[in-house]
Parts: sequence; structure tokens; C-alpha cells
Amino acid sequence: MDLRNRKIDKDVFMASRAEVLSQWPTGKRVDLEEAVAFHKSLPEHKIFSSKLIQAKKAKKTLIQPRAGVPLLQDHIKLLTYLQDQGEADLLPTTIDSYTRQNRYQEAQIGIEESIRQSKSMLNGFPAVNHGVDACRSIIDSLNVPVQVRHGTPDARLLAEICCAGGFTSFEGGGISYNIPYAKNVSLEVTIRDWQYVDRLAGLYEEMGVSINREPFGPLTGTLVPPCISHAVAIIESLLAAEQGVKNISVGYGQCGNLIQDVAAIRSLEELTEEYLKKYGYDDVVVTTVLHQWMGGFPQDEAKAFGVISWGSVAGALAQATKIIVKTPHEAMGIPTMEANAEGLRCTKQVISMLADQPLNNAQVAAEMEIIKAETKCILDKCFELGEGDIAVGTVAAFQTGVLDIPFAPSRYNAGKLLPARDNEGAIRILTPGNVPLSKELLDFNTAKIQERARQEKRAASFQMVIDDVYAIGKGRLVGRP
Amino acid sequence: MDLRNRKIDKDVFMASRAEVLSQWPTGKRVDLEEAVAFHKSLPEHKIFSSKLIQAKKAKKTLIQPRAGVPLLQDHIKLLTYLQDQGEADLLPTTIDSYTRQNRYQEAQIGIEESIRQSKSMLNGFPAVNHGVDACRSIIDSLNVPVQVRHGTPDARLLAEICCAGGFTSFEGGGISYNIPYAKNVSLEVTIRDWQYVDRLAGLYEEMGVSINREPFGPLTGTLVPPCISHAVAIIESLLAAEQGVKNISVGYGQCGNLIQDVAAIRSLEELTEEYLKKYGYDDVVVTTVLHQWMGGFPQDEAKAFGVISWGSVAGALAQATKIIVKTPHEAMGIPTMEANAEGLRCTKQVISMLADQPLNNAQVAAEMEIIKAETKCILDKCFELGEGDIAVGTVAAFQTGVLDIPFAPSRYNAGKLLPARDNEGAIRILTPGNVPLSKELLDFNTAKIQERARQEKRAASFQMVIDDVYAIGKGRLVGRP
Amino acid sequence: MEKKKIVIGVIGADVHAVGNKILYHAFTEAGFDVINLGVMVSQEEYINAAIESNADAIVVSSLYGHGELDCRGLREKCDESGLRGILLYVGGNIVVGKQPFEEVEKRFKAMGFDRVFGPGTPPETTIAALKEDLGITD
Amino acid sequence: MEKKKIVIGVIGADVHAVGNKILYHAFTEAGFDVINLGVMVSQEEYINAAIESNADAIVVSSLYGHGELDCRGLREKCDESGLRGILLYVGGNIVVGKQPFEEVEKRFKAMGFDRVFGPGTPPETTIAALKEDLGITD
Ligand code: B12
Ligand code: B12
Repeated sequence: MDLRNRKIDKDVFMASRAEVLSQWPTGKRVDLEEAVAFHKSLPEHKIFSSKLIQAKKAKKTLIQPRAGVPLLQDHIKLLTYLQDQGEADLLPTTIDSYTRQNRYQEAQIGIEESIRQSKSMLNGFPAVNHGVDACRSIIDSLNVPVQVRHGTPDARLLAEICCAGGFTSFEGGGISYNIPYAKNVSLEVTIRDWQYVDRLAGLYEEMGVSINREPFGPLTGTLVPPCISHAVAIIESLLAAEQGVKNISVGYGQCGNLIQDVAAIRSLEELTEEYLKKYGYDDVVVTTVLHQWMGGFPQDEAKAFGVISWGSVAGALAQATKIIVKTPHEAMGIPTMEANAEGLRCTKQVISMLADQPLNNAQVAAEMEIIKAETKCILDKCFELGEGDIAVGTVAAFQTGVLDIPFAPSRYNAGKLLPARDNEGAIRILTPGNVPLSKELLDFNTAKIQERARQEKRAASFQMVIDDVYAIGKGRLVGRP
Repeated sequence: MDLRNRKIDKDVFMASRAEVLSQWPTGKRVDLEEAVAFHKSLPEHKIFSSKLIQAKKAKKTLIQPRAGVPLLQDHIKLLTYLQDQGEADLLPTTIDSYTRQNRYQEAQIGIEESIRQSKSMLNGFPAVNHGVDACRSIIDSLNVPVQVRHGTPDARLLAEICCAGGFTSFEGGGISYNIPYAKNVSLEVTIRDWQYVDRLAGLYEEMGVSINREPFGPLTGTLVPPCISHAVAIIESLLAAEQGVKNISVGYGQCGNLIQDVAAIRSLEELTEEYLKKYGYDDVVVTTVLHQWMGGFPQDEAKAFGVISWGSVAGALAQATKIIVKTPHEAMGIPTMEANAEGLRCTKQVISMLADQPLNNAQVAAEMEIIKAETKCILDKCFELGEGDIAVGTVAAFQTGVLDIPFAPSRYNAGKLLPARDNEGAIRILTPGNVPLSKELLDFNTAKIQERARQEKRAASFQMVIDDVYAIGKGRLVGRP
Repeated sequence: MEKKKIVIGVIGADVHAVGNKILYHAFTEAGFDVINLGVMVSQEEYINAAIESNADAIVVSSLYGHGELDCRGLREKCDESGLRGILLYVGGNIVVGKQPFEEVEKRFKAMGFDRVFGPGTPPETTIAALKEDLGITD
Repeated sequence: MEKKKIVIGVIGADVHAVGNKILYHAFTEAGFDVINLGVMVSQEEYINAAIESNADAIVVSSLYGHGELDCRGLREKCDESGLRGILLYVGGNIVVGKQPFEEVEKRFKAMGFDRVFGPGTPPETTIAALKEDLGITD
């Protein structure tokens, strides 16, 4: 297979569509022209890209939950509740894990069991099984834009059905929905499959319908240093832009140190725009997403509200375009709709109180420089490995550990990099593996962690990493002994 | 009556004690020597001053709820729960409103009604009616220091009973427990009555027992500019120190703008220490208290958690010595013990996550300069009005509106100053009344509010103030139209 | 039409002044003639002010939790003082703690209040009720 | 004494890898011989690994909510494959949503699991249980 970061030829694309649409019976229903007509009938307030562009201009921070249940009517009820009682600005449709693995047969059993037991037996909405018209009835029932959120390595059919179904935003990417979400799937395959998704979005764009695309920022959600997730987000933005995507949201999972979080969101926006311009994609609108803490949560709901609020603070002070909101049930299981709305309202209160006071200071500026320099080290090496082609370079970068995501399940990930918090709780690199930071930047990271080690009177080791994994769940940021 | 900031002569003090202790039958039980012996039997972890000094040294932020119910066993159960399930570092005993008005007869009815109806009919613990031994059984039952919190203009008998009862901290002061808590009581009287309380604390101190004293920082809790509450806190500290108090906590009610809040706590500590030194009180330990938002709360509990968290952020980033915690029931009524513990655990989570990342930057430093300069304008004038005597000066300052607390019920308060938020949500002075800020500082305040007025395309007026009063309850910080 | 007169104040030992100041402002703006007794108002003070001013309604605020004890007997005292049938409202945080509003309302209505309002009732609601009960049409 | 062998892994289409990596580390430190199958493990993979290694226990993790569907029939398959009586644990966030643990436990015990653990169970608890059930004394 000959992977390249090159816009897929329309005929080639159309030829492979036939195969994709035949993967499950509901694929037959997809009709591009007719879907475009449906999208064009939507009022502006139901369109993701438009709402994001407005928010970016107004420096407003929007809020969005995660939510999905197996049965259509329940799902609509859930989203309506989150819109009305949760004051959500944007809505999701979270897809179940069988669909994410293209196991539509098992998803079907999940739907049937859910009906039989009158209780959700799937952890999301199986959109492929439900098909295009069911999706449209979701869009029709709500007054805010709705996005598909999932974690699907091969999301081609899902994208076809959901785009035709009227969703105006589609999360994911060839790296971010592979390495944290799969074990055995090669990057060549997922990058190619996501080029398909992006090409599809680009096709809609050509036909006058803007589909927002969002690389999944937080990756494994567990102590990911900003430079790693930034590098992935920028690569996926470049790949998407090449296929004709014009509206991209880049995301980042809160790390918990305020300065680092604000600097991360700001630098992510600036760097993504810089790289897109540099490679000739001049008309892409970039917005940012702050994910409230994505690692293990405290079980206690009151404490969970504290974590949720702290994420809201980071998002608001950074003026992220949107915040993906957690719930007080996070540590326990898929939230009830009430708990989900509580997370939203708590977030809304915090971001509204903070809307007028962005954080700008020398510490943030200094941290932005660090993050940018680290990210550039990685990206430059990726381009080098690909001899200028970022698709090729990315595959090589994962093979060699130049790109390395901590705690990822994929065997295509080196897993040699170890992160740890520094003495102020910023996430730094304890063991770089083969991630090619300059000596200066490595020394900076080492010095930062050493400072903590001295404070804690112990050597920096894997135990420190474990302690950091548990820390927020146990009510701290830094996992002190 | 000849009010002066002069240490009360011991004989004079002892003479008036007899009268105070006869105000209610439980007064007879008070015996100073015996009380000192009780205090000396307490382990260090039950002593407020010690725990505060340790926290200050370690730059740790402690948390404390408000709580009090009419019946002794219920009250002990409540505090035990807040200690064990709320992870409170410090505990309170909040006194009911009849006791605060010295209406012990009505408090008695409240106790009896509470027994009869098996439901709390008083909004706090009537310590005077319960008496010394009941208080000691509170202290005996708990493992952390306990403070008396109230709002009593004449707290002499309450202080006698509570100090003898083994409480190691006593909140209040001649200004802060008068102007926000009374309508018709003159300042001469309350300052004198609180000199008595401070002298009593000083006497314990002389006998080797440290009683922490805490002026009530937030005053009316409603849009109080930091310079006003700082001036009051510093005056009450000077008055207390003169009577021999050695351990003082100065408080401040969160305003909601992060920079202003951090600057306020830092400047409060520095200024109080500066004034105490300047007037010869060299051996007083000063700690700080951040009160989570003291104005109207949102009714929704999830939103209330957002407000609680934001207060925790301010306290933690400022490294206040302690935070007084609100609850998710704040807007509705006295919280259940569960709700109270939830507020505490939420706060604990936030301050633990933030413990390692204090906010220090140029904006904070600049705001500290403003607050200090404003406070000095007011304090200098107070000293001038009193010809060097701050007790005399304070009375004169309230008469002339040099000291003026917004929204206060007292007829001894001018009520001419009007506060409003600026465009970033910091509380500024819209109409100074007679508060003697320099022209430069007034211009600064005016310019800040004008910036907001322009943004909102309306003139600054009383409507803006009203909007700001409601804002946080309605989910915003700045009351925009 | 002549302005309707209302007496307002915060009952008992309650010093919550903010809502009272705002209600005074709002009622005045809405065209009422308002006699504001401020905070810490006794039952006698309300009654005397209402008699003196020949008021159409007494609007009692209670925030601090002792409302139930403070309000007992107010209707009876009004009756005894010749204010039989005067419109009586109560609102604020009128009981201790978060209690189901229906029960609270029932208890206060049994005490003789014509209308009972829960925490955080906006001035507009009260004004609308007053206009209805006093027969004011805009 | 010979080390006890345990097979661990995350069942079904579940990719939650963090807890698995930590459990591997903790069980190894605690002196077990651990066969870690990682994430996305099918029932057959557990059984094959257990047969091959002659394991004493299978420790199933499920985090993502499909545990109930994924775990059905595992005990029966063990029985059929000659692993009759092998110790079977399950833990993590094993059902969809926040459900009363007693009910969840009952359902999974009925499926044949010897022990069932709720969300966030610390490694120490599991280790203590394994030692008890496998008769290891420190
Ligand atoms: C990080 C995380 C992710 C990461 C995972 C990255 C990776 N590849 O590892 C990402 C973002 C990719 C992710 C994806 C998803 N996640 Co997720 N995730 C989490 C989160 C926040 C933390 C998990 C974690 O790492 N904890 C830290 C480790 C150390 O703890 P642990 O996993 O709980 O494991 C410990 C214990 O449980 C115990 N344990 C584990 N197994 C066993 C077995 C036995 C026998 C015993 C005794 C103990 C035991 O020991 C472990 C070590 O201490 C949890 C919520 C939480 N806990 O706060 C949700 C959570 C597990 N995820 C959830 C869901 C639904 C998903 C998704 C389906 C949907 C989505 N949100 O995108 C996908 C699933 C994809 C898939 N196919 O599996 C749900 C599960 C819901 C439920 N059961 O009702 C949770 C609970 C969040 C929620 N409340 O909705 N997730
Ligand atoms: C600010 C405040 C204070 C300030 C008051 C300063 C002052 N002198 O005004 C201070 C700090 C001094 C204070 C003291 C106390 N407070 Co206080 N306080 C508050 C707080 C946070 C806001 C009140 C406020 O100003 N709101 C803004 C104004 C605009 O709204 P409002 O007062 O609710 O009034 C509006 C409506 O209720 C309505 N309304 C009012 N009256 C009426 C009447 C009618 C008929 C109608 C229709 C409507 C109506 O219209 C008003 C205007 O919009 C509330 C909790 C909250 N609401 O968030 C607690 C609260 C009222 N306080 C409470 C308590 C217990 C006390 C204290 C006893 C104990 C303490 N914590 O120290 C003392 C009481 C002292 C005393 N003797 O009264 C409790 C009452 C508990 C209960 N009822 O179960 C509350 C609810 C907090 C709580 N949850 O514990 N308090």
C-alpha cells in the first residue's frame, strides 16, 4: 500500500465508497446529493462550524458533554435534557464500543438486549445499526449542533452514515483514534481510512456544506505531555486539510497545572495555524478544545465537582473555544442524564464567572515557548523521516518511537516515553525514549522532575509515574509519597 | 464614655466581669483559673493558634465549614461528621441569631421548640444557654480545633462562656460584628465591648493559653471593595493587639476576580503585619482567611459547586492560611450535614490539586499596590481623625463616611459608597461617598468602571450595582445587561 | 389612580439588608408607595407603620431561618389592631434549611399569610402578585 | 514455594490500558507469575493462555461498560476446556453506569465469578484476595 499525504483522487474515492457502504445494510441508504440537500436545509444554529467560528470571534467558551445510549428515543430524550437542563451549547452522540470496532453484529445484540432488559447494555449509540434516518431524527429534535464522538479506528462507514444523517461534526483521526483505541491495527491502515473520512468531509465542503473535524486531543488521557498531543493534533490537521477539510478543532486534555494548561491551549491554536499556513492551507479555521481532566477521577461526587471546576477554570482562562465536560459519575460509570447535566451546569457557572478575565502573563508566555519548541522538535523529525511527507513520516515516527504516547494499548506504539509531574504539577518527560527533544529541552524536563524528586526525597522512578496516575483520583495533583 | 485604644486596666476589667457574668445564669459557672487549666490539658492538635502557625509555615491552606444546630448532641454529631466525612481541618460552632442579639430567653424557647418538634428551630448553637460544660463536651468530642463564629455586637458573655468552655478561637470585632450585623448599636459601645473580649483573650494569653482571634472579614459579603474590608480588619487587629491578643487571622470575602482576590489576600497579610509592627506589636502572628463567595449564591447545587470551587481556587492560589467553605445548599437554607461535607470535600480536592502552584505575577503585584495604597488612604485618615487614637478615629470615620460599608444595615454607617464591578469583574468604587481615596486612585477606579460601561453601552448607575448583586446567583460574575 | 401603600421590612433579629434595599428600590420603581422599616423589625413595628400609613399590604421578609418563630401570631395581632384582612406576604429563606416548599407554604398559610414565597423569588414575581391582589391594572 | 500463575487482561472490545499496566506491575511486585494479555482479550484467549501456562487464576478486567455482555459464558467455556474450578475474578467498571454494587455482584457471581470487585478497587485488595484464595501465606 502506498500511503501519501495527497488528496485522494475523486474517482478512486468513489470506487472505494461502494465497498464501504456495503459493509452493513444501512449503508445502502446513503446518498450524497440528497444528504447535502438535508444539510442545506439546516438552520445556522444547528451547524457546528458556524457556531465555533462565532465563538472564536467573540472569544466565548462553549460547553459540550459526552453522551450516548443504545436506543434512539432514549438517546433523543437524553440529548434534549442535556440541551435544556444542562445548558449545553453543543451536543454529542457518543458511539458504543462494538460499533467502534466495526462489530455491528454485536451492537445489534446490544440493542436487542437493551430493549429486552429495559436498560442500556451498550456504552453508546450504535449509529451504523440505526442508520441515516434515525440520525436525522436526532438532528431534527434538537436546537444546537450535534457531533459524533467515538474512538473508531476504521470509521469510514460510520462517517458516511453520520454525515448523511445530518451530523455537522465528526471527531477522530488516523492516529488519535488508533493508538489509544486499538491494539493491533497498523497506522498505515488507519491513516488511510481517515484520509477517506477527511476526503468525505472535504467533498461535503466542496458541495457547500461545512463539516467540522476534530482530532481527539487527549489520546490516552493519562499524563500525556502537551508536546506529544500537540504533535498528533497538528499532524492530523495537516492530513485533514489536505483532503479539503476547512474547519478543524484541535484538542488537549487538561494536565492540571494552570500555567501549563493555559499555555498548552494557546500554543496549540497558534502552532496549528502556523503549520497549516506553512504547508499552504490558508483557509482553514482552527478552534480549540479543552477536555476536562481525562484520567482517573475521584469516586466522591463532591470531589469530582472540584475536578470538573478546575478543568473549567483552565478552559475559561485559556479562552478555549469549547470545553468537553466530565460528570460527577465519571469514576463510577456512564452517567445518568441528571449527573451529566450537573457537570454541564457546574462548568457553565465557572466559565461564565471567568469569561471576562483571561490569564496572560510571563509564566504563560514562557511555558508556551517550551511547548512550541518541544512540539517542533517532534514535528520536524516526522517530516524528516517522511522526506517531507507527513503521512509517511508519521508511520516511521511511531515505528522508531519518535512519536510515543504514554499508556497506549497499541502495539504500534513504542511505549518507551515515561511522563511524570514536576514540583508544580506540570507534566514533564521523565524518560524520553526516542522522542527527539533537543538537549536543552531534555535538560529542562529533567531539571524540573529532579526538583520534585529532591522535594520528595526520593529518586524519580516508575513509582512516581504510578503515584501520578492515581493522584487526582486520590485528591491530589502531584503523587507525593 | 471615654473610648480609647488603650489596654484595659486589669482591675477595671475584673470589676465589669462580675456584671457580664450575671447576665444569664450560666455565667456563674465561669472560673478563669479553672478554665486555663482545662485549656492546658488540651493536646496541641486541638489548639487553633498552633494549627494556624504550622499551616502558615508550611504554606498550607486549611479548610473550615460553618455549622451549628440548637441541641448539644446533634451539634456534636454534626461536627464529628464534618471532621470525619468532610475532612475539615478546623471546625466551627456557629451561634444562633437570638444569642447574637443577647436574647437568651428567645434562644431558650428555640431550644425547647427544637426538642418538641424534633427539628432545628434555631439557626445555630445557643452556647450561652448551654453553658460551659456543654461547650467542653464539644471540644472533648473532636480531634481538631474548634472556633466560635457568630455575629454578636455584644459578645462579652458569649466570649466568657466559650473561652471557659475550651474553644480556642473566637471570631468577631467591634466593627465587623456591628455594622453588618446590627441596626441600632453605636460603634463606641461595640468597640468597647470587643475591647473586653480582646482583653479576655489577652488575659488567657498572659496565663499561657493562646486564643486565636479573627475579625470578620467579609462584612456584608456583598460587593465590598478590598480596601474597605482591609481597613476594618487592620483596625480590629490593632485594637485586639493592644489588649494583648497574639494570634490574629484577618479575613477577606472573595470578590470573584482572580487577580484581585489573590492580591487581596497577599496584601492583607503584608499590610496587617506592617501596621502591627509600626504600632509596636511585634509578637503577633498574622494568618489569613479567604471566605468563599459571601453574596447571593445560585440555587442550583451543581452551579453552587462551581462557585465553591472558584473560591477554593482563589484561596489556594493566594495560599491563604484557611478557607471558610460554603455549601451547595447556600442559596436555600442552613445546609444538611451531608451538603456541608460536600462543600468541604469539593474544596479539599481543589486546594490539594492547587497546593503546588501559587500564582505570582506582575498583574497580582500591580493589584496589590492598588489595594495597599487605597487601604492606606483610609487608615491614615482614620488615625488623623482620632488624633493618633485608632479607636476614636474609627468612630469618627464612620460618622463622616470615611469608613463606609456597602449594603450595611446599621444606621451608624453612611451608606454612600457604591461599589460596582469593572470589565474584568474586579470590585471597584463607583461612588466613593466620603471615602478618602487620593485623586489618582479615584481616577483609576472611575476609569475601570467606565471601561465596563462603554463595553456594555450604558452609563454606570445604581442599576449596574443591582445587576452585580444578582450576577453570581444568576450564573455570571459581571452583571451585564 | 392613587398609589397603593405597602409596608416592608425584615422581621425578628434578622439583619439581611441587601434584599430589602433592592425590594425597596424595585417596589418604588413599580409605582408603589413604600414604607421601608429596614431590618430587625418587630411585629409591633409592622402593625404600627401599617396603621399610621393606612397601608394596603405588609410584605415580610425573613432570611435568616427564624422566620417560623418570628412570624407566629402576626395575623392575630393584625386582627386585634384593626388591620383585619390586610394583605400579608412573606418571603425569603423563611425556614431553617432546605425544606420542600409545599409544606413550608402550607405552614405559613395556616399562620394567616395570603402568599408565601420561596428562596430567591425575583421582585417581578412579587410585584405581579401585589398588582393582582390589590387590583392594579397596568 | 513455586510462584502462583495468574492470567490477566481486559475483556472484549475494551482498550482501557492504564489499569492493566499497573495491575501487571503490582501483581509481579507481589510475587505472582503474571501472564498479561493486555487489552481487547477474547474469552478464548484467556482460556488458551490459562491452559498453556497451567494458571491458578484468571483475573478479568472490564472498564468500558460492556462487561456484562462480554463475560457471559466464560465460566461454562472454562469448564468445557478442562479448567473446571479455576479461580475467576472480575473487576473494574463492569457494568454500564452507577449501579448498586450488591446487585452487580450478584449478577456476576451467578455467571460463575468467584469474586467481583467494584470501581477503583486498589491492587492491594485484589492481591490480598488472591493470596487468601490461593492459600499463600506471607
Ligand atoms: C482514561 C480513560 C479512558 C481513555 C483510555 C486510554 C487507554 N487506552 O487506556 C480513553 C479516553 C481512550 C477512554 C475511552 C473510552 N472510555 Co474511558 N475512561 C477513562 C477513565 C477516565 C480512567 C481510566 C483509568 O485509566 N483509570 C486509572 C486506572 C489506574 O484505574 P482503573 O482503570 O480503574 O483500574 C484499576 C481498578 O479499576 C482495578 N481493576 C481493574 N481491573 C480489575 C480487575 C479486578 C479483578 C480487580 C480486583 C481490580 C481491577 O485496578 C486497576 C489499577 O488500580 C475512566 C473513568 C475513571 N476511572 O475515572 C473512564 C471510563 C472507564 N471510560 C468509559 C467509557 C464509556 C469509555 C468509552 C466507551 C467512551 C468514551 N468516553 O470515549 C471509550 C472506550 C473505548 C474502548 N473500546 O474501550 C466509562 C465506562 C463506563 C461504564 N463502565 O459505565 C468510564 C468509567 C467513564 C465514564 N464514567 O463514563 N477512556
Ligand atoms: C449576604 C448574606 C449574609 C450577610 C448579610 C449582610 C447584610 N447585613 O445584609 C452576612 C454575612 C452578614 C450574613 C449573616 C448571617 N446569615 Co446570611 N446570607 C447571606 C447570603 C449569602 C446572601 C443574601 C443576599 O444578600 N442575597 C441577595 C439578595 C438580593 O437576595 P435575598 O436576600 O434572597 O432577597 C431577595 C429575595 O429573597 C426576595 N425576597 C426577600 N424578601 C422577600 C419577601 C417577599 C414577600 C418576597 C415575595 C420576596 C422576598 O427578594 C429579594 C430581592 O431580590 C444568603 C444565602 C444566599 N441567598 O445565597 C445567606 C443566608 C440568608 N444567611 C443565613 C444565615 C444562617 C446567616 C446567619 C445566621 C449565620 C451566619 N452565616 O453568620 C447570619 C444572620 C445574622 C442575622 N442576625 O440575621 C442563611 C439562612 C438559613 C436559613 N434560612 O435556613 C442563608 C440562606 C445561608 C445559608 N444557606 O446558611 N448573611
